[in-house]
Order: sequence, then C-alpha cells, then structure tokens
Amino acid sequence: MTDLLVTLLAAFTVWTGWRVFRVDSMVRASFSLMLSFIAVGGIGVLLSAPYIGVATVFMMAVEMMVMAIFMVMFMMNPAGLNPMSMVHQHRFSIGAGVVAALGLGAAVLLSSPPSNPVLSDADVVAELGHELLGPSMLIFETAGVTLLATMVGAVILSSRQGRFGNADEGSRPPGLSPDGEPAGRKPDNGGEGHHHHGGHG
Amino acid sequence: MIVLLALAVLGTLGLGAVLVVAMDGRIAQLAGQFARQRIETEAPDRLNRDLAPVWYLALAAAGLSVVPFAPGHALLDSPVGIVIWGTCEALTIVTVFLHGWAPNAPFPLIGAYRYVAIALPVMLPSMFVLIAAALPAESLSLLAIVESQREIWNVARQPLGLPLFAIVVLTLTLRGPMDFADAADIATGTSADESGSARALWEVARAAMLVSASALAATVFFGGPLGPALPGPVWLWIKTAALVAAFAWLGRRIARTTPSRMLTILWVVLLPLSFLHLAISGVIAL
Amino acid sequence: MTLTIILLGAAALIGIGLYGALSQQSFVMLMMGLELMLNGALLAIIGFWSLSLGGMPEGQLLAIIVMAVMAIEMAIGFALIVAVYRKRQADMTESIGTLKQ
Amino acid sequence: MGLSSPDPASVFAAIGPGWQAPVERLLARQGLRRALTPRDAGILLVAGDMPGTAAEALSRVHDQLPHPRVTLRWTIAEETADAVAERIAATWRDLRAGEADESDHLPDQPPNEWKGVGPHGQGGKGMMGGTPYGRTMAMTGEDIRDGLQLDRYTARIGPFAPMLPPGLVLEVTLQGDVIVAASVQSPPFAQPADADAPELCAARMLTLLGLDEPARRSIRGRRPSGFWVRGAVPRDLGRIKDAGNARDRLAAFLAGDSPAVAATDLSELLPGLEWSEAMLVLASFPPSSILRAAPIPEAA
Repeated sequence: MTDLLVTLLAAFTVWTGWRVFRVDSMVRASFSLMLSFIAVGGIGVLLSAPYIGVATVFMMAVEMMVMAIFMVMFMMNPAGLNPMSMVHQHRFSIGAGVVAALGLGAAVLLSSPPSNPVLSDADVVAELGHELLGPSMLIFETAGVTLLATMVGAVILSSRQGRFGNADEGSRPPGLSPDGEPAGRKPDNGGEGHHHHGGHG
Repeated sequence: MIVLLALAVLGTLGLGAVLVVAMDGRIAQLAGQFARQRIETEAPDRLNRDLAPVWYLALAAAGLSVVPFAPGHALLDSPVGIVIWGTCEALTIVTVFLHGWAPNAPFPLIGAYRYVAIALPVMLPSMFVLIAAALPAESLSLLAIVESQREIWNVARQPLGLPLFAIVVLTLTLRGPMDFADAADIATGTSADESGSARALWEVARAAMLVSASALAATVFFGGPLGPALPGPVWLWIKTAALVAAFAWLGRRIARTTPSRMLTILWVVLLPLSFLHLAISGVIAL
Repeated sequence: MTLTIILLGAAALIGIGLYGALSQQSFVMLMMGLELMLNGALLAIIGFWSLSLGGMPEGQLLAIIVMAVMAIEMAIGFALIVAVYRKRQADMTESIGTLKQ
Repeated sequence: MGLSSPDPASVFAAIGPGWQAPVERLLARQGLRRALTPRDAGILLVAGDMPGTAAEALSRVHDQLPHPRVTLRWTIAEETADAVAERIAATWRDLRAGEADESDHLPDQPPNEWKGVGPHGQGGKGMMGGTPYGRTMAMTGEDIRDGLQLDRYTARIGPFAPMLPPGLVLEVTLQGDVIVAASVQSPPFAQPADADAPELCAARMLTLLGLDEPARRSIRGRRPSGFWVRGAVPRDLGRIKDAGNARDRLAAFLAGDSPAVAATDLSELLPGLEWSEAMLVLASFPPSSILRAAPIPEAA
C-alpha cells in the first residue's frame, strides 16, 4: 500500500516538475513546482518523516507564493494568454538534463544500498529535536545565522537606496573637496560599477 | 472510531458553516445565489477558478482533521499536528491568490496581490503563537497540547496568544479588518467578477474555514474537548461556537485600515509582540 | 524496491531541474530549475534516511539544511534580480553579458 | 436575524444627476442590499435621467448583471422611496420565482477589433506590447514609489463604479496598487445639497472601512458603532490646506457636520496614493466639493 502510494507520488512529483517548463502561465508554473514539492512532502510523511514532510509543504507553499509574485512582476505576459517559451542553448540543455537523469538513474540501478528501514516505533520528531539542539547545534545555529545574514543581504541588495543616493541613478560618493569631483572610481560607459560577486545563481 | 471521527469532522464543518452563514443572516441570500447564472470572464484560468473554492473547503477540512474531538482522539493523530495546521494556513494564501488570479480581471488581481502582501507577514505571528502553545506540552501534537491544559488553559497561561491568533483567524477567513482580498474599494476584490454558484461557494468555504480556525483556537487556548460532566465533543462544539461568534462579531465591528498601513502595523508592532509572547511563554514553560 | 523508485524519481527531478537551469532565459524560471534540483536532492535524502540509514537523526538534519539552502537561494536570487532589474530593466540572462570580465 | 432572515433584494445602483442621496437612503432600508459589483446584483436600479454620454456605460453595466436580471427606473421625483421599495420587492419576488429576465443590450463581443500582431496577438516588440482587442498590453514605466520600472496598467473606471462618486469617470494608471497618473474623463453628476448630508458622507467612508452595518445605521440616522473607526484612516491622508485631513473630515461627519472643503484638482490629488487610500480620500469630500475639483476635460 505504502509502496503504491509512494510510486504514485514519485510519478506525480516528476510530472509536475516537468510541467513547470511546459506551461505558458507563470502562475501555473510556480504552483506546478509547489505541487511537485507537496508530493515530495507526502512521500516524507509516508516514509515516517512527518516533520520533514509537512515542513516541506509549509515552506514551499510560502516560497512558491513569493515565486509566483515575482514571476508576474518580472515576466512579460505572465498570464499564459500567449504561448511562451524563452530558452537558449536548448539542445545542449536537453542533452545535459537527459545525461544527468540517465547517469543518476543508472547509478541507482547498479548500486544496492543497504536496507535498513527506520523503526516503526521510533519517535523521529523528538530525535530530530534532540539532534538539532544537541550534537548538531553548531550546524543548526550556523544555518540560523546564515539565514539572518541572507535577510540583511537581500534587503540591502534590493533596496533602492544606495550609499550615496538612489541606486538606479548611479550613486556616486561626494567630492573630497567642496564642489570637487566625486570621489571613487569613474564609471565606464554602460555597465558601470556593477560587480556582483559570483553573479546570479 | 476512525469513521466516527471522520463523521465528526465533516458534520462539524458542514453544520458549523451553516451556523456561520446563519449568524451573518445570509442563509436565504446564499441559497438564492446558487440558482443564479455563473458569469464567464474573458480568457479566465478555468482550472484554478474552479479549484479555488474547492481547495479552500478542503483546507478547512484538513485543518479540522487534526483537532482532537475527545482527549486522545483526533482523525489525524499526527505527532506534528500543529505544523499541519500551519501548512493549511500557508496553502490558504495560495488559494485566495488563485481565486483572484483566475478571473483575469483587474480588481480581483489587485485583491489577490494585497492579500498575499498582508497574509504572508501574518504567518509569522501565527507560527510564534502556535509554537508558544506547544511549549508547555513539549510536543507539536495537538493531543499533547490538549493534555497540557488539564490544569490551566493556555488562554490564561499565555494571555497574548488569543488576541494575536484572532488576527490570524480574521486573515484566513477574509473577515472585517483583515479582509484585504474582498474589500469594498475594489468592488469585493477577488470575488468581483464572480456570480451565482461560484460566489456562493466561496462564501460557504469562508464560513467553513472560520469553523475550522475557531475549533483550532478552542483546542490551543481553551483546552478543546476538556471539561466537566459533558462528553468531549460537546465541549469542543460549545467552545468553537463561542469563538466563531466572537470572531464574527470582531470582524463586523473593527474598521479596516489601508493595506500599506496594516503592513507597517504587522511588521513593526505585531511581529515584535509575537516574539515577546514566545519569549515570555518559553520562560514560563521552563 | 521503494528506495529504487524514489531514487529514480529524484534522478528525474534533478535531470529536469538541470535542463531548466541551463535552458531558461528568464532569471525566475532559471531559479525554478535550481529549486527543482534541490527538490530531487530532498527526495533522495528522505528516501535514504528512511529506508537505508535506519532513521539516523543526521539525515533529517540534512533535509532541514537543504530547505534552508532553498530559502537562501530564493532570497538572494530575488534580491539580485531586483538589483539587476533596477539597474538595467533586464530580467533575462543574456542582458547582463557585460558582467563577464 | 438567523435562519429566518429573508433574502434581501440585491440592487446595483446606477445613480444619475441629483439622485445620490435618495438612492443611498433607499438602499440602506431593511430588505434591500446595495451590491458592490454588478455581478452580485439581480436588479439594476437606474435613478434619474442619464445623460447621453453615460448610455453606453449603462448598457455595459446592465449586461454585467448575471441572469435573471431586471432593470428598474426611478425617474419621477414624485414617486416616494416607499413606493420604489415596494416595486423592488415585487420585482425581486418575480426574479426569484424565475418569472422575469432581460437579454443583453450590447452584443457579447470584444469592444474593439483584434489589433494584435502575430498569430496570438502578442504584437509589440518581442513578447511585449501590442493592442489585442484594443486593449493595450501593459508596458513598463517609471515607478514613483520605489524606482523599480515595472508594468503599468491603465484603465477607465466609472461612471457607475460604487466606490467613486456617481458619474465620475477616471482614467487611472496603476503600478501595482499605486496610482501613478489619474485624469478626469468625465466629472461627477451634479448633486443637490442633500447629498452632502454628514450621515451619508460618513456612511461612504464607513463602507470603505469594511463597516457595512454601521454604514447602514449611519444612513438611517442612528449612531454607527465600531472600533478603531477614526484611527483606521491614516493620519496624513488627504491633507488639504485649512481643511485638515481625511481623518478629521470623518470625525466631522460622524459628529454630524459637513465641512465645506475645496478639494484640489483630482489629477494632482490622487497620484502617489494607493488605490484604497485614494478611494478613502475621495469619499472624505462631500460630493459638491468633488464636483468643483473635477475640471471638465476640454473637448473630450
């Protein structure tokens, strides 16, 4: 019974994951991805990881809601009224995706991981709590601090206010002498002063 | 037992929703609406339009299914019951957004956007309040939370909890001061382009969600099925009905401010307040 | 058997995610690809934890870390998109070619 | 109240010159309900003689009502509100019994020709722009709030939109919820002094604040009750020189007096406000001062 449900959910998560890149409506794309996550959460619940499973659904519902908002904000034509496909290096990407999936799949089929299922009477939620605030407390706290730093960083990155004026007007520091040339590097033409470390993604 | 509990969940939801609509004096109105034509907008997202009220109802049912109807008995006896309820809250936001998105019309979309902007920050106090309620029980299970209130209800132990949760309930059920999705200035917002059965079904789903949320509030703050003499379910029903009436009354009486101001209030006042609430509850629980 | 099915599903998710991350021109869609790959990783972790590791608590911890990574990826990703858009009115990968140095 | 309360007749009001006060008082009666959108109404109440310019809009509103629907006219000043309420009740009974209906006034087709480019009308450059069915696709533009140049949406709202004064047609450009530009396409219909009555002005604001029942109480001349009523109006909203802000005006309406205010030009007053703030500001002016503030467009 569990096997059947898990198989169905696994198929569902893959199908909805695939739909993300096939639908025209951006809102549908985001919520397809959400359904994919919900299916994974469901598998978690079935495989006796109730906290992880439910927390995945919770987190992803919120995240995909934000994702949908950004989609509508930034995509031209987000409602799917017109067909839309905005892709580059399409063949290469398909190839890479197929190779990755086949490679990993082959590895799965060729390997034989040990069978050591979780005990049915184990209190996994309490175990997780003791782990988080016990042996792995440092890791957990590091994650917390990283999230805090992320919040600060995200606000700084997305705010309009730069250090010396509005970011979209190319903020320049004030001159070193009164009415002098602005201090700092002179902007080149075009992409002046725009050096994100690591770029996007 | 399972069958009994399933019946209790569905019965409570159904009868409760009828009770809520009756309390608003709108039984005949909604019944009349079911007979009217359902209008089709231009190029709607049909799938999501039809699914939104169904989702809303399903989430109300899922939320109610973790509520214990008698000490030790809930339909969904999960060790993380309170997280399941939180998940229903988060998915409710998605549902209301889809309801406004689907008709492909300006006012519904504005309503949907506003609602998301308000409801996402409301999730934070909600989580803090629920976690605070789980502290004395030392468990995320609603059954344990009920057991932990045998001596004193959480409403007395954590006085800030219920007022903060009231805001969450009003947000989830699109009522009064938190009804930014279906407000008057955008011609009833996400419902602006709906008529007939679609409109009525949405109202029914809202009523069902109020029942579900009140039942959870009764469980978390008033000891749920605990009480002398009467059997557990009766106590839960009494407490739920009282809370439904209280929330509906508040929703009718409190004025709704503008979205941007509410956003400031949520982030600047309510979020620190819920932090404080969690800290105090934690210290007391030690 | 269950584990194999789960891992095959995870492999497929990672493949689809990789395809999306490489092929999509829009930043937001590209991020969806990344999320999908992380989803595959999460699925594999849950499968291993439950069926192969006997429920050792570190497995759950790893799943929580993956969720935190997703949240961080979302927040920083969107912040960068907003910053780039503010500067260039661009939301496509090609339009920031000048970032290459 | 409760199970026995009957289905109130849901009426969408198209209010003509001079009829604002009578209609608002009529629809606050027991057994009647003012619908906030035509989709929610069964009866279209056309009050007063509509100028020819509003005829097309009226037909469009009519067609937006779901079936079954009936139009009632209230154009004779001698007909008392009691008589009209009687007529509405009778019509509502027929409507619920399925004995009355009206067909569309306008053909159900897009208001304009297909003007898109390409097989799906996306037109414009790339996937942006174009005017499929005469409705321009949103294009990006300067954002006055945070500088993020996102899509603008321009729409014409009025003349029967229930949150605007009757007759007023606004062309607003929205960026999200923020009004970045507004122009008056057609000024509100002139209303006699009784539309400035403080209880009616207060009720208009109370409705926007989500207090439907207190609003009805206010119209019926009783004291509206509610929590945080004045406080819910942001403090610096709609500040006019020498006439205080929207919150002061609400307080004055609730206290029973109708301050004479000279509203400034709407196309200067509204931009920068969010839609809900703008509606509150508009409702905080008595109809007579809105009329003075809305200049008639030159040869439109």
